[in-house]
Amino acid sequence: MLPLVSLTIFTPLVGALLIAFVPRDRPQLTRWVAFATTLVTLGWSLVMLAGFSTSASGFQFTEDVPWIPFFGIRYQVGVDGISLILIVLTTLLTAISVLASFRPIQDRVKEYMITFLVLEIGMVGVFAALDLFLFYVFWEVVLVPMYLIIGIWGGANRIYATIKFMLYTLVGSLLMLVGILATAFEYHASTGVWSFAYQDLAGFHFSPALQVFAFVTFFLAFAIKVPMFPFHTWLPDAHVEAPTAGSVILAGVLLKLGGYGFIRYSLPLYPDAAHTFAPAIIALSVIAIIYGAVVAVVQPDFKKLVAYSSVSHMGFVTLGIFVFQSQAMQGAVFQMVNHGLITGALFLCVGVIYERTHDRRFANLGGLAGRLPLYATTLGFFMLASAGLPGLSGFVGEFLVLIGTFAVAPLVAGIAAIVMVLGATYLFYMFQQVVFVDLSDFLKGLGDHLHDMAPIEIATLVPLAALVLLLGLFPAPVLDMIQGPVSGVLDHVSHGVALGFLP
Amino acid sequence: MNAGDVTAILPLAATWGLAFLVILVDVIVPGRDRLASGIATLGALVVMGITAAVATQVPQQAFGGAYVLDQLTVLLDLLFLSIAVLTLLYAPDYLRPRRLPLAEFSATLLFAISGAMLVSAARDLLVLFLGLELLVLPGYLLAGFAKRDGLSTEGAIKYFLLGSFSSAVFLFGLAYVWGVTGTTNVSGVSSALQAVAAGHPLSPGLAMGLAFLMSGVAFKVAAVPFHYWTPDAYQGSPTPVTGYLSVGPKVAAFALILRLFVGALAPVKADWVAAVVILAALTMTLGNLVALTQTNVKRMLAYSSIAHTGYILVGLAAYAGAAPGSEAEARGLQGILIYAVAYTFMNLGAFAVVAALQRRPGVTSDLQTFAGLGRRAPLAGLLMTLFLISLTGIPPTAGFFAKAYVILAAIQAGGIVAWLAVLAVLNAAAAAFYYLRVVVYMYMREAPEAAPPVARGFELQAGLAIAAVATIVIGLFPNSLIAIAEAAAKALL
Amino acid sequence: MSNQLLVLALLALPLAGFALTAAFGRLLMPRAWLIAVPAVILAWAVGMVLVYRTLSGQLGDGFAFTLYTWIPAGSFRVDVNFAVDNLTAALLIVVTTIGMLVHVYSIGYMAHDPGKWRFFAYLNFFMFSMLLLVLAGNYLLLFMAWELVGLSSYLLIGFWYQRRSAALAAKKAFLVNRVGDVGFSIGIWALWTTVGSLNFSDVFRVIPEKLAAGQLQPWMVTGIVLLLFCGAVGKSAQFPLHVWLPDAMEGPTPVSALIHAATMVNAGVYMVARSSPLFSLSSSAMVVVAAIGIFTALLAASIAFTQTDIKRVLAYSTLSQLGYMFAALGVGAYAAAIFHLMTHGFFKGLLFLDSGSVIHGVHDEQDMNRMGGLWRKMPITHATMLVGSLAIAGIPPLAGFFSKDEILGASFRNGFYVVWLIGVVVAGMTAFYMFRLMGKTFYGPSHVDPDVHPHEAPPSMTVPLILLAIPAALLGLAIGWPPEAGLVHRWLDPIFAPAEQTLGLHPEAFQVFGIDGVLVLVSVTLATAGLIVAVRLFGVRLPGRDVEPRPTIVEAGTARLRPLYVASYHKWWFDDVYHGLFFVIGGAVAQGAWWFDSHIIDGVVNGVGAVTTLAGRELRRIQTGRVQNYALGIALGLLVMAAGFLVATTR
Amino acid sequence: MSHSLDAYLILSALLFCVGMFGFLARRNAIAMLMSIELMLNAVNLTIVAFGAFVPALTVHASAIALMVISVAAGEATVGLAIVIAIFRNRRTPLVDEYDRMRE
Repeated sequence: MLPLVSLTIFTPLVGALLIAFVPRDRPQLTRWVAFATTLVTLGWSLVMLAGFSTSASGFQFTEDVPWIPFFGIRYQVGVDGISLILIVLTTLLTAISVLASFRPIQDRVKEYMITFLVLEIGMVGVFAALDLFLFYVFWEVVLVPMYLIIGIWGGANRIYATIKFMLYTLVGSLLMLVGILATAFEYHASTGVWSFAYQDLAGFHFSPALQVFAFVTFFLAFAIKVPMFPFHTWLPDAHVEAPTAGSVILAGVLLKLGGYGFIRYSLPLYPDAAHTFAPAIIALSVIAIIYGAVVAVVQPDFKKLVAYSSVSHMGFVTLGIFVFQSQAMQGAVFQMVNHGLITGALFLCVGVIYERTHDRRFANLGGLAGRLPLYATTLGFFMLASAGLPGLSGFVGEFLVLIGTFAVAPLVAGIAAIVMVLGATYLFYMFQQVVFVDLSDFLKGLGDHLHDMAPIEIATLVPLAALVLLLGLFPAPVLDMIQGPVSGVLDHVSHGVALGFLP
Repeated sequence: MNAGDVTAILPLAATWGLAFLVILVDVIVPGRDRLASGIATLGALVVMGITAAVATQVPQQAFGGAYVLDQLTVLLDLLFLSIAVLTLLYAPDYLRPRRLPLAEFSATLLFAISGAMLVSAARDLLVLFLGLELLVLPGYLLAGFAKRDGLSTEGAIKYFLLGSFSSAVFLFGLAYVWGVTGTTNVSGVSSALQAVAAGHPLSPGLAMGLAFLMSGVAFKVAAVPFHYWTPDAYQGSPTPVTGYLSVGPKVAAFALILRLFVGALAPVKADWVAAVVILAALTMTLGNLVALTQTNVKRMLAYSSIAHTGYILVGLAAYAGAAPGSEAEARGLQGILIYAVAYTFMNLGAFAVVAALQRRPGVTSDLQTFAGLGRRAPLAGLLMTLFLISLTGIPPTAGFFAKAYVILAAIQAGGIVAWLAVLAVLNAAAAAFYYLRVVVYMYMREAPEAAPPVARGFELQAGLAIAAVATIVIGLFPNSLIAIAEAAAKALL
Repeated sequence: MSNQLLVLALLALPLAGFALTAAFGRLLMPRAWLIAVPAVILAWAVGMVLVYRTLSGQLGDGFAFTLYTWIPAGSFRVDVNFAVDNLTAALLIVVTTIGMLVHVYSIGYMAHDPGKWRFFAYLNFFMFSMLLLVLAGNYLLLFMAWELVGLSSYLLIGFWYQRRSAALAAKKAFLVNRVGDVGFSIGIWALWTTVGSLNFSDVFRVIPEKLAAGQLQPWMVTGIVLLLFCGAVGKSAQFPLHVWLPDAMEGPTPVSALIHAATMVNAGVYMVARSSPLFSLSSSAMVVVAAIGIFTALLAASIAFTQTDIKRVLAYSTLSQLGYMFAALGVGAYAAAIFHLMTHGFFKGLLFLDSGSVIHGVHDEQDMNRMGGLWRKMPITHATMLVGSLAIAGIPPLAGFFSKDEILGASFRNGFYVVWLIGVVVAGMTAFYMFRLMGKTFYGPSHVDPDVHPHEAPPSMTVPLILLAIPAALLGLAIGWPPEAGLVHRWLDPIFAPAEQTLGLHPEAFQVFGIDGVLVLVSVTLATAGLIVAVRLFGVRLPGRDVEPRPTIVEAGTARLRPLYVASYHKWWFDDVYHGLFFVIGGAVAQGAWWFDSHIIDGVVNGVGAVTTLAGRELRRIQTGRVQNYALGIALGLLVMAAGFLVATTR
Repeated sequence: MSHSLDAYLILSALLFCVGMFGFLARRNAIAMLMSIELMLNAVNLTIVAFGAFVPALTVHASAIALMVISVAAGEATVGLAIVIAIFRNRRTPLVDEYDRMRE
């Protein structure tokens, strides 16, 4: 049988090497090679999806090769429903992002495409890794390409944004390294065996002190990535400065790494600590949900608004994870997928406008419905999806999170529900400012530059729209996939008890 | 001296021989600099081969046990020789345009390396001191190698004065330890101290000895607050020399620490662990903080090397803080070794890129020199990025693995040392700022109009390739390195 | 065709119409209606078949079926399932019939609009959503449809998006609805948490069981139904969420007729009626429903008195009539509520289409102060509007009379005397403001711009008017006679029997010569009084009798009642208060949050960086460049080290 | 360990301190070099004292002292070379004027 997971992870590497040999004066060839690579990668992940069995428990398509035997570190990869769906999301969004970069990226195309493909390796690797050490390696691999993408191909204030992004996430992840090593060491100390394998560590009963320490370090890494309030301020800056495709990946995949980490590692490994900190994390999530939306309402910049909406939407993910309730956690996973699709698409929409106007301020936009009807429709569609319109995928995730939360903490769900209004407020405001009323004078001045979406732009958005609609009406296949793993995680968590020494 | 002695000292003797050969060549055919340096390079490679060959039968002794060739010696010798090879490969591109004598450089370097090799093999306090002096004296000369350059000589004299001062301090401490224990033999000292360690507090004499030794060694590894010489000496020296200075004497000083503190002073390690912990914390923090605002890349790398000293000291702290005989003890030593190896390649690689940029005389090592490098010389930019990423400690590079190893050791040691690990990673995060600032300049700023083209000689390219490959390979496949380090640590315990 | 297929066809036709028109509508221009209108006519036919099968009793209690499982998440499971019963059928009559007529009317009304393909696409989408709402078999699917009709409403209100006011009104409508939907959603979550299912049949079975078994506290049931009611308040524009509906008149008039009068705004009434088994479990919740309803009726009527925009007057009258329906639901007169829903749907749809015809005739002028004397120029419009006005005023034997009087009668009989009293007063007020409207528009002196030449609408518009006038006039008689025992009761009483049983209500025969007759007399008298006063003040022109308007008396009257007039004219300042509360204060809070974000939170982040850099900059200074200083530093280090070791030895 | 050994040790320590003080106090590179020689001689004195008073160390002591002397000579050579080099560049032996590199 083919090592499908490894193929998915490392096909981009092959593509990157190929691109390295494409002459510098052939940018179009470079682009197509990159796109073809991402398509092949997407293909591999789809093959996995086709061969995935929702009824089987545990991980599938596993590969296991010793890597650093001294410490029991293994190249161990495999997928369960949660990771597979996120891998497919990653490969899809990467392909779309590469396509979306065809026109906007004209400078250093070769470097850009290589960077992007390396980024894909890291992202897929994080989701596929079943060894904590391997996970960490992939986790960090993601960092540098993103740093370069924002820093080299980003906007005017990119250096500030990129350094902030890098340092902020690095602080979290390096502390997580300490947590990982401490975890493995305690396992070694009590069993005499070195292992970083997820299957060994999950469910192993670690001491309270270690659980608290490691949980906190993991939490920092994941909370910064998600990003949770109050660790979110790198996000608006990074988004505003990133090129469109960078924003798509940042919002679509990178933020998911945090949520995935919580589900895959924080909960099963440290159930006691998870129970201890859950109330605080739930509180932070609810604050993020409301606060992100409130701040989004007054953003004067299209992209910043979408960035803050991410803070709000990702709050649902962390909320759903930490109420330890089946529907809520399924909703959280589903919400991760949705957010990837919808916010990714919204950033593409921002990009479409930015490409024509080089401006994203609402003050200068307006009235696009008349000149760019197709664009207006697309934007409206994703706006509604983001607002959680039933029938589109955004609704399913949010609804499941909230109904699950309600079952265990009605008040929390009730407070979070306010976002239904707040979310609609900023989204409809945004839509009104961009699409409605008469064409602004600024836009009139652009003349023929202001044309409706080009075929390539349509090609990037249509698959996302189709998926958003499809998942909204038929979420069952995805929910079936994540149900098993979620109950596995909850099973681990259910053995945890809140530790006494913290309030 | 018998036949066994000969094989034991073969690597060292060969290095000496090579140094003399280079001088001879220079004398016989003066002006044939390339020939001399070529001989030196190839010769060093041959010596590496010899070392690897004799490594099959270890441990061996010579001079009545004062000199030992064990796993640790082999590992360190190979590392020192690699440093020699790489430095020799980088040097021509920098020295020749400046009309600095390459043959002399090669010979001096080889002598210094032989000193380092002597340190790594010494099982006698006196030999240790001799090795140390043999290491540093050529180092002073190398620092001032560009003798018409004010900065070079300024760095050299600072290095020399402070270095000699610290040598005296070190020697003073050595005298006391010798006086108290009554022997210069490392194992003799160790067994003599075994009695002392049994519950009694240290005698004042031994305490003075330890304090002076610790200070002397701290100077050699450039630990805060004994680090002052580093930035000036590094900045002033010709760039290939800076590269050498940042790794050669530092790794040799750690070899000294291994032989002296781990070999001889281990029984009283409970008494010096606190000093190491404090030194480690101060060193990495100050090194990183000051590096944050540097605008000269060489000087920045000098401070960064101070910070890396701090990380390596975490390994030592892990060793010292761990219970005797525990696994953590060995882990700490392995951490020191693995970090030293990783650091050698990534740091030399970074300096090689700086040297390459400075091929044309008059080009400074200011950050501005790096502006737009990613466009002007994509490969150089890429490699510099790789080395900087490794220095930051981001996988999949050698720097990451080494850092993880040291941190693991600290965690295994537990207690206060474990918190040192936390401090280390926070420092690493701060360090990312200044390392990545170079990346910012290379990729996110445009080159000035008159930026000179970047050209590299064959040797430099080969050297860069070696450093880059090592940086990646150690990061991805560290197994053999771990095995070697494990064996070396075992030889020490 | 099987019943299931009928239901699916009913949904599929407008959906297909929407999809095709959205995709190819621009190619069809200028006949963009070519797909949309036939689709809806077909849907009407299908709907009628379904209605006939249901109401004729062929299907017994109706039928339900599941299409597929929508959201399966462990123990949470929601299907896409449909349920059809007599209540559904009653709604289907209104929705499909008025929907079809409005579609036809729009052909003429929107004839010159360049974007009309969008209009027809949206209208079809609305039809789909509204039918889904009526057919849904569980709360979540109902909620989905609920949001989709809200979306169609948003799109259609904002149809003329170039107008800032339209864009704002559309947004306002959606957001205000969302406020109610928050409560609705929480109610749905609570239902699932208590029942474990969201199907109507399960919910209505389990909740009473659990309540009876003591597993559920009464306050919980009250809470749940009030949360559900929040949704109804939003969608049906009841106080305090009524502010969106008048603004919604920014949309094209057919939209106002269809969505904001005849169908969508009734969704709240439908939902509460559908949930009657739950509402009846909590008498306190019922009181709340009745109170909100009748208060809205009064409030809206009081505002309608002074508005000059023809469509706004109708909008407030819609609010008022919806208030009646909720009052009916609150007092336990479910069938009467649905009865009024049906009659109101027809006569209010008619009135709006008439107003559209008027607006069309005077070239998009909506201010009644700039109309007048149109009765002769627009005879069909005038005649049909008169029918509608009489119907809403509750003049027998027109439709409104029957339904309104059933509500008032039931309130009285069920003991809600305050509701009855206010209801009767509002009936009089309704007659007054409707004939004020008639007078200002049709009878008084013409204030029409001299350049504008009012004209009657084309047949595509007038035919639907006539077709609507017939049920507006006769529907009450057709299904509401005899009182309390008409067809509508035969259809709906079985549906509401469980709720009425819970409430302990027993259907009583209508006593013409008893209390019921007196009540009818009182309300008709008041309505007539209102009508006559209005006619006296604003004039009327009937064959054989002309009454001249008397503006001086009107002015004198408003001067005397100035505070009331001002309050009514400013709509009791609800919009201003909300603007201050949510826009000004809320905006300030949001700005504050942003400031907090960028200065405090990010300030801390940047501060940490700045402090670190500053520390580095200061620490640099110890590197003075002078060997002496270095040596001193080293010596000090040595000293500290030696001292440390020595101190350690003494311990 | 006898008291007279302590006396010698104290003496040599004092000598070491004098050398150190000289190193810290003088600005002339040559004088600093001389101070270092003084420090090394103080070490030598320590060694010789140990050798004189501790019988087991007698043989070693002289060997070590000789070695230190030769190392000191080597150091002085290198040091002078460097001092000359910088004197050529800067025309001053005063080390506190060598501060072009700082911070």
